[in-house]
Amino acid sequence: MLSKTHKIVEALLFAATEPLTMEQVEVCLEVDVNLKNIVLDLNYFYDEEEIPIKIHQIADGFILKTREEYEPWIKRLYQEKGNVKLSKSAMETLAIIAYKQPVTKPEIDAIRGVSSYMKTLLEKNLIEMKGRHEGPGRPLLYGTTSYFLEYFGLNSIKDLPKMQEVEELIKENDNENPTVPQELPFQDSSE
Amino acid sequence: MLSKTHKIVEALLFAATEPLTMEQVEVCLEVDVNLKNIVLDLNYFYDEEEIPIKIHQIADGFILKTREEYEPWIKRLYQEKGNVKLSKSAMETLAIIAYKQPVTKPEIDAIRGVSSYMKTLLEKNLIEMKGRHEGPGRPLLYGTTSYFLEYFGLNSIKDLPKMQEVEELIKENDNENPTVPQELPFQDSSE
Amino acid sequence: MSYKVKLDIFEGPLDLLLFFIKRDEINIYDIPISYITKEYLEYLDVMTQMNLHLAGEFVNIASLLIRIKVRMLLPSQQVEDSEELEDPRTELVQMLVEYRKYKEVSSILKKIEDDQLNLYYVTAKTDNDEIDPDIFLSDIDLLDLGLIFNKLLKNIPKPSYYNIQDSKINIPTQMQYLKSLFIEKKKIKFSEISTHIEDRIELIVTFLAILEMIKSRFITVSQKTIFGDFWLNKNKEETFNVIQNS
Repeated sequence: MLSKTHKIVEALLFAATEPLTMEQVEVCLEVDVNLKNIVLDLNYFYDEEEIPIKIHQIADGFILKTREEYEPWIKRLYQEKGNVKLSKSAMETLAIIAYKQPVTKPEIDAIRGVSSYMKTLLEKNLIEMKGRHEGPGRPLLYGTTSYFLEYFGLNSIKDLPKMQEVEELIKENDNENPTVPQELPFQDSSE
Repeated sequence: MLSKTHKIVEALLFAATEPLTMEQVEVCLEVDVNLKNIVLDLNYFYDEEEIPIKIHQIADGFILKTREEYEPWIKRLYQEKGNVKLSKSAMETLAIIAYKQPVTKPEIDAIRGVSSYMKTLLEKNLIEMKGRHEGPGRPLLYGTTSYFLEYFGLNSIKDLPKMQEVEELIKENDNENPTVPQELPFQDSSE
Repeated sequence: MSYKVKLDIFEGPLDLLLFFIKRDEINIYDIPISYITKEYLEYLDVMTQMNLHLAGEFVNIASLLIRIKVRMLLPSQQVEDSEELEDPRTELVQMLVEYRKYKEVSSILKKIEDDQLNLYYVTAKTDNDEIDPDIFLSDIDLLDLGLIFNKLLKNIPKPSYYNIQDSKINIPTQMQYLKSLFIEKKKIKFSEISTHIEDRIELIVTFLAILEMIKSRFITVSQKTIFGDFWLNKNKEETFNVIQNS
């Protein structure tokens, strides 16, 4: 029978967007746990109940994966147009990493104003970790991969369009970007 | 008992990065399925087995989310970052846009009695421009996005409480005469 | 009289009026205009005394309230038609009733938001080696990346929702202004200066200017009560300089 601790670890695995580490589990639960045994129990349970997922241990921690036998269907889902598109947030994150690399997640979040997820970009091999920042907390540094350069046909990251060039391009299209009227709109309707 | 079809849909739900639609399921399975019933069965199964997830229907698709009761632990995983809530004024503006869309800024401002800022809502992709009003000055029209539905876990804009219900709620509040007099939020600091 | 005011709790003049209506259990369709106008103006008075920027919208509603009050006081000349005469309050009531609906909706949305943010998306990886990443990227090209980054740089979120406009005043100009006031007077009440101040930045700059002037011994400051108004007193020996500077 699965304990409450099992269920909490399971919930953490479901919610995590990056590999779940021993340290994270201990921080969340505030107690020491035998993560390996919990994972074994959960995997046994998934087997028994034929739930189409399995917990895998990789270098960084534990992740949930769909079972291999469902790949044919999942592949179709991914290849169906519309489902594989880079999301707006992933695109923004990628743009920031490309231009500001090596860059930390807090820096990316500060520019976007929201928390960013690297998972998809890491999975698609568009970005990778490039060591750690020397500052407080030693956050991970991210940069683009060689696959990124290859895909966009770049020799080096310096070949990205310069911000000045982009500015000029925007100017030409300015007429298509009307500014929002900002006048004080309160109207005394009795007049 | 859950069928093979149930299991495939379940695997697709785990793998999907956007709400899983009826069409996607049919493309993947190459047969017609009753997705709603499958979702009901899966949710029943998750309840029975105490699996910490639930399928939600939002914006014309289905997504898996963690159960509310695990939020205290998951929150620690994210260290409370990322969940920046909307300000009071942003929420008021959004409420008006949601109900009166497509709507212009002067119309919104007239209802609120103050000038409203759209920037945060536009940045968060909760609202978007929906062309221009034909009237004088041709002001921009605003409406909610599909991400708005996702953000509030709604299946469609029609799932918002009806204005009539809202008015009844206000009436009820009116009748519940508050007995404790509320103080103006001034403090005499000379005390 | 000095107050600490938590202004940010009101979203605007209508919100403030709704607060009075709720607090005093007023029937929104039968608002005692004299009373509510008095409350409203008192509040504005406190705001002004605190030298807080009074948004134009607050003033607009104040004048609307006063107009309604006047119209209600005027004796209706045609008694027979009085039933057909429109209640001067109608427009205000409509505004309040409409705004109240959306205020209610926004509190409902707030609750939904709270609930939703407690739920997290479930993610499982897939062994997607076979999935062509090129499809994934098919929607963007190099220029898109540049455009997205450019847009982000321009829209780096500000730490607050307030729209702070560039203040044209600085400490030296404000000092000049203050000095000019002392040409005719030896003593100036701070509240006399502050009534002309339009926003907080200006208030802060004025304070800094005053501090500078104390430091340079142009003026001294006296105050009778804690948190009370204070006087700026011109130092005698500086009189000559002022005339020169002006």
